[in-house]
Amino acid sequence: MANTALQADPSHDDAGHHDDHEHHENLAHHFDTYEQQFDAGKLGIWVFLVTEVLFFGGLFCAYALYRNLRPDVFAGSSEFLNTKLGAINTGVLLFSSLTMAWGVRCAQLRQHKMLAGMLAATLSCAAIFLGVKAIEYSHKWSMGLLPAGLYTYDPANPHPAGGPNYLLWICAPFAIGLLFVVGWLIIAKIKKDEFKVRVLMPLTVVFACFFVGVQLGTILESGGEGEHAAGDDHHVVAGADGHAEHGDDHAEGRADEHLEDLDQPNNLAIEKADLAGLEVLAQDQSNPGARDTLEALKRQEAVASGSVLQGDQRPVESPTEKRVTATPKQAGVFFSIYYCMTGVHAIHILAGMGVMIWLLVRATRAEFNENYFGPIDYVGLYWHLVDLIWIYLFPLLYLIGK
Amino acid sequence: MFDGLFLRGSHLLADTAHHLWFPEQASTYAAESDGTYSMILWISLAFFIPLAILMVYFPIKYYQRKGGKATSRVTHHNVLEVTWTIVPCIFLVIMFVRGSWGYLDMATPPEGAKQVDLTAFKWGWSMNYGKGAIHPELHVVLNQPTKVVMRSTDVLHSFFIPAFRLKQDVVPGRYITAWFQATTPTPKVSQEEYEAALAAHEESGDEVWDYDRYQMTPDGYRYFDLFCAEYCGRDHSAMQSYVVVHETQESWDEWIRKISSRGETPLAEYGEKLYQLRNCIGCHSNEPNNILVGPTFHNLYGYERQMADGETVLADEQYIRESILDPKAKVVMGFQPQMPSFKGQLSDDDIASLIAYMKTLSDRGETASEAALDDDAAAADDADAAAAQPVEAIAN
Amino acid sequence: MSDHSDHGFAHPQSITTLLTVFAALVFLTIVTVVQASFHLGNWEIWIALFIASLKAALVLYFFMHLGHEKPFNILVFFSTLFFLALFLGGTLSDRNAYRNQLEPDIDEPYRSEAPAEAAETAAAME
Amino acid sequence: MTTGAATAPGGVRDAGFVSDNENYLKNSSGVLSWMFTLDHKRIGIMYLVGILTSFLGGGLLAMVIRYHLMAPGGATTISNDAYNQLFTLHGAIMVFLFIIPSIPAALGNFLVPVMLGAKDVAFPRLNLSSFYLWVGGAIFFVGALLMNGLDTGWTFYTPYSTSTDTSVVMATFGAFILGFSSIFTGLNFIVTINTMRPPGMTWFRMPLFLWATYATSIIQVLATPVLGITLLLLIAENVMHIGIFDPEFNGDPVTYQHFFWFYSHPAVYIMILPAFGIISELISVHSHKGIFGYRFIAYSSIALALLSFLVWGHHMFTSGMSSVTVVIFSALTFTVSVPSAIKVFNWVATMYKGAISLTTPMCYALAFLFLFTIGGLTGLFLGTISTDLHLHDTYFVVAHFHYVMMGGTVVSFVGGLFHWWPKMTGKMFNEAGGRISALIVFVGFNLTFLPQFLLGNQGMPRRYATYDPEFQWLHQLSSIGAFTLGIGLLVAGLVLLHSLYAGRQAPANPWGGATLEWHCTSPPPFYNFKHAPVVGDPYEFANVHYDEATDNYVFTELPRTLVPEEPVKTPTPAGGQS
Repeated sequence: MANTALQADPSHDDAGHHDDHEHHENLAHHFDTYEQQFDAGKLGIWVFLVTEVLFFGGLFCAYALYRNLRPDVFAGSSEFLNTKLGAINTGVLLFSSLTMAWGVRCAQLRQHKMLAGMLAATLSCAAIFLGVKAIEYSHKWSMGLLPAGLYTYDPANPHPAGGPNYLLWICAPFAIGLLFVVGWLIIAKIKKDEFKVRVLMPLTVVFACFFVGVQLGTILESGGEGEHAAGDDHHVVAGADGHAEHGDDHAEGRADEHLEDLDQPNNLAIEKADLAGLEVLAQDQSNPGARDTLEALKRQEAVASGSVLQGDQRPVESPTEKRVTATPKQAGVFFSIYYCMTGVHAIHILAGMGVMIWLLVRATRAEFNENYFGPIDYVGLYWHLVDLIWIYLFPLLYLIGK
Repeated sequence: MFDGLFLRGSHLLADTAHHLWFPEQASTYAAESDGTYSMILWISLAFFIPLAILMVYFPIKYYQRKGGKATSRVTHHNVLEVTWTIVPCIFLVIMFVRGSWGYLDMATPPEGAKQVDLTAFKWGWSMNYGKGAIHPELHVVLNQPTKVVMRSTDVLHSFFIPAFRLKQDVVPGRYITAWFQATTPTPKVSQEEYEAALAAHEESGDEVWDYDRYQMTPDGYRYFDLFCAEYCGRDHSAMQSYVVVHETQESWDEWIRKISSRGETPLAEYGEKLYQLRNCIGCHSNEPNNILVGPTFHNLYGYERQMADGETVLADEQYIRESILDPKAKVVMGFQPQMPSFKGQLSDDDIASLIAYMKTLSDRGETASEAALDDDAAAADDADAAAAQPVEAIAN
Repeated sequence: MSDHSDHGFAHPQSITTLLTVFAALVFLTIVTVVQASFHLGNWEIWIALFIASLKAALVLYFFMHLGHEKPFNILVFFSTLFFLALFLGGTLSDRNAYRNQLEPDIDEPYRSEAPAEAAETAAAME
Repeated sequence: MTTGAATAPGGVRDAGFVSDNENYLKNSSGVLSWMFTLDHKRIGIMYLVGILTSFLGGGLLAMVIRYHLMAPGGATTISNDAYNQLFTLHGAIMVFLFIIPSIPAALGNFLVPVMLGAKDVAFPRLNLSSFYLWVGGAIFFVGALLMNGLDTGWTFYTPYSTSTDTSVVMATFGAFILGFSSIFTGLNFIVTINTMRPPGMTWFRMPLFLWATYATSIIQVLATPVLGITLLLLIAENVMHIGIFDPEFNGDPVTYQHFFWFYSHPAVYIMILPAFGIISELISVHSHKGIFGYRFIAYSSIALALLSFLVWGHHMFTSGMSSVTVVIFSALTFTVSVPSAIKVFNWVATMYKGAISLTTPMCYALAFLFLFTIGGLTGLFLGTISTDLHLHDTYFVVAHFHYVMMGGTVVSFVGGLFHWWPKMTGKMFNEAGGRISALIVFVGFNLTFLPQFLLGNQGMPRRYATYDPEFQWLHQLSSIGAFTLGIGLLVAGLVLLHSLYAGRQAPANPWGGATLEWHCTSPPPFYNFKHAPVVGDPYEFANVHYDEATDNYVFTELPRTLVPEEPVKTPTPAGGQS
């Protein structure tokens, strides 16, 4: 048993926060060596990533549960997501991962200017990603493709007029940010504040990149208008909870839609379509629910068609029936999960951007070297994880049932 | 001190009927559950008592003043430690096997079990025995397997009958089945006792039958408690029902006949009964100025009602009927749209009865339709007129 | 380690590696998009997840330099997958086991209809 | 304050007191020096003040609840709604604001670096932010209380929580923030224990409190994120009805319960594991004898942490899980009882042939042993499915988890507080008062919760504002016990407060402990150790001797040299500074 004592640096015996900085820059007082500090940070960030994975794990679990329950609804609703936008965003994020990994290398090699450039490139990619996302979100919101409780999408009228201009609202903070940065840049230039100029120049590019992303999204979204029309056919699919057939050809889709309209008043067609499956279920003795529902549906149908008269010899029409029909809540659940997953992911992107701006400032000050590149490395790991999650989100949300 | 209590308790265990330790064993399952319980209890005591003795003995025996030194420096003893790791494991396996065995017996209802459809809602129970026989009490037949198919109309509830040692959550959006076989009857009380209770009830002037006070149902049966065990909001603790175990099928049939039709009872009187049985009383009082969850029925009929959307509606037969069948179509200002629909649960005659009862509670009720009260047929006509209204108008 | 001439505990990655990995990632993205246009039924999701996992492995191994990481950190990260599997497995398997109890008309507002009662009433009427 | 080190006989260093400018409590002053401190000890003290305030609040609510339950229809004029809010807030405050941060964040923050021989935790800023997140979460809870209250029960079960009109969103957001606070604490401890152990402090020389804290941190890091996403989804469900948990929109309440208990069952071990750590220290130090079966206890902590992730389903036996899942979870549940049993046996064996001092901390530790054993054994009734079907959601469960959480965690927390109070404040408390408080707490506790086992057996469901008259006498017994318990804790609090202004100066090692925190002065200096402590066996009491003159235990006849044999590695600055 080797007996060693905690080594004591005499300079630490006098209590004080400040004296360390003069001696070893960037080495916190309670660490003994740079390596110990780096290892602590590294383990810390890995543990943090573990929490992030489990955090997203809850969302993936919700996804798996509901996709498992209603695969048809998921496939149908996924038609509303534009694969091109998703693919572009995947590429953009992958590129940002590259620049981030490169940035770590630059920090280790003391390539200060290049490090700042890499960070700026990563930030710009993040901004483009958000710009494209803004197009996606605003487009869906205006169509009423919202979480279950707010879902208002109407296949007969997919693009309702009026309503707020969501895109404007999303862009507003970025526009304000851009103006702010540009204004500050001009002031810095006038004052000849070299350091601020060097920080604000790339930041201007970053904010501008958000609008590049918006533009890119707009082009791809409108370029896909033909595809989008085909997507409209599938709206029926989602609207009718996946019961109707996929209408691959345009005319057939329209026809479906009209059928849907005609059915609106008493709308029993959907239940009819479901009856066959329900009958199978109902034969199982252990499933009284299915049996009872089947009977109830048949009964409802009979009452509605007037073929059976109730006790007092008059058809009783239930005032509730209208609400029962064709609620689009299942499609809504897909969009709930879509918004939760991509929304939480987007929040992580924003948080990552915030931290990287701080790194950009420090990189401009040339603070990092082969002993002290921890912050870059840690943020890099975080950024790669955000990328990693998107790598899974993209096929799970955009590519199903294509 | 808890030694004492524990031991006293296990004494009582011998006498299972004794209510201090457990409620009566009234189902096939109860004996199994209690048997497992006492087995675990004995095993636990076998571990706890020696430990407790050592916990008292050691501090007394090895007490030393400050500065004393331990007389042993043993730091570990592998054989001992492995032993006290393995031995509990054996007992745990026994407990697990026995507990799961009993449970799996419970998991699948036997063929041919009598089915009761149960609906749980805030804050009451409704048992559907088929053929329009719906009642808040659960009536079953002795030694006959009964299957309860449960659903909830609002939040989680839990179906709990202590005497049967049975508990199952009722989950909205799902049908959940539980089954049991009652082994102890809850007999009808003697006629004198029943009449005394009826008289006392009459005297008290209570709206609702006080089960706890009379220790019998309004029909004169003893009962077991049925609780809601999953927290469900304001009146969770009042969400109780009562289980009656009939000795014979005939007795059960008789009771079903009794509850399932209005018979010769006048509309308004039957309506009052429904008002209590179907738990309208839980949310709607019949007194002025006593607002519960929903509006009071006092002076409701024949008055103008202000709706949440600003519209004003006259509370006539049609409005009441609609409010029962589709409560969320028109919501009175100041109230939450909480009421479940009673569509399919109340027949037209039931609704007509309720309307007739509401008329008696309103000072405009008599004037509005005196004829209706005199004549059942006319009342039915009113209901018909209400039903004949165009559906579109109501639904919007 | 405080000497400047070597990189201490830093292991800079070569630019070639970084660029190659990036190219592979983009290639796999294209593969997964193309693959999605074939209808492969139940296999589709597993293939998509497999490709995604390949990409994830590349990112982890190279960009996140898990290859040069301390064994403990690797253990930490992979433990997360174990607990995730536990969570997903427990919840999913239970849900699948009771899905036949779900009300078939779960899509409808559950308050508006009482199928069991409706059926009973209907039976009583006939 | 006395200045200058009182050098004790035997050539022992640091036995005495430190000067004011070294004492961490006095080396800087003013509110700001506390608010922005990065010193783990000060953060620990701030946590302590915060959680004790929460405990007081939650405790007063409990008193009101017990008073209300004196009569079947309610002894007060409190409405059912108000009662539901009372028990919800009691539960939520006790769980989220008090018991989860109690030992790890308050005592742990103070003790982990000192016991480890480190100067601070690995991330002092994260540590401070964790405290402020706790404050933020608490503010949200108070906000919810002031707005519409909260009546969902601390579990926030859907769909009740998505349909009630109380401040669910605000409270769940508070809990979400508290989750981050908990994660940060856990992350900090994992990294600290992994990377900041000084040379000589091997894994198996760590005091068992550190093992317990480490195991707790693992759970905090792995389980809390799932709670985070669950609460976030619950908020989304409330705000825009996403239809994952709410059956009205296709969701499934049982899924919510899976999500919730995947966190909240391990959270039970976040609450109890650190208590095990404290008891290991208390029993060993006050018996002046090395802990029996060190490795078994250490491994069982880690085993409990991992097993706790396998058993969440036992909270849901009656909630509509499939029967296969129920049986599997029951089997897994029994596995967690083994490590707990091992610990109890080991603690009892530690006392065998020891030199037991019946000090206040030891009295609490003995109370813990009794209460936790009962709590643990009654858990067997709930893990066994066929009995659980009867006992679930009754007062039996209430009694069981109070025996574990309160009889276990709170009693050991109070015991630990008495044990380390001299170290934290530099003041000795009144021993007689402390022992009396332990006795009252013990009697009051059993009087409160033993009747509740009987209530549960009889089928009295929990969370009832009113109850059937046949349950009344047991409820009254329980209420009387609760008031006794309240008085006992009040006495404990007064004894501690009294010591602050009237207590005599605490020596460095008043109990005769051998772990590192007893090597430094009371209270410790800013950097914890004026001189480097010798890292040895934390449970070697042979060289700890009582010195009557200073009422202090001193380290004598050290079997090892004080000065390290190998040259000290000093941190060298990174070459020529840029």
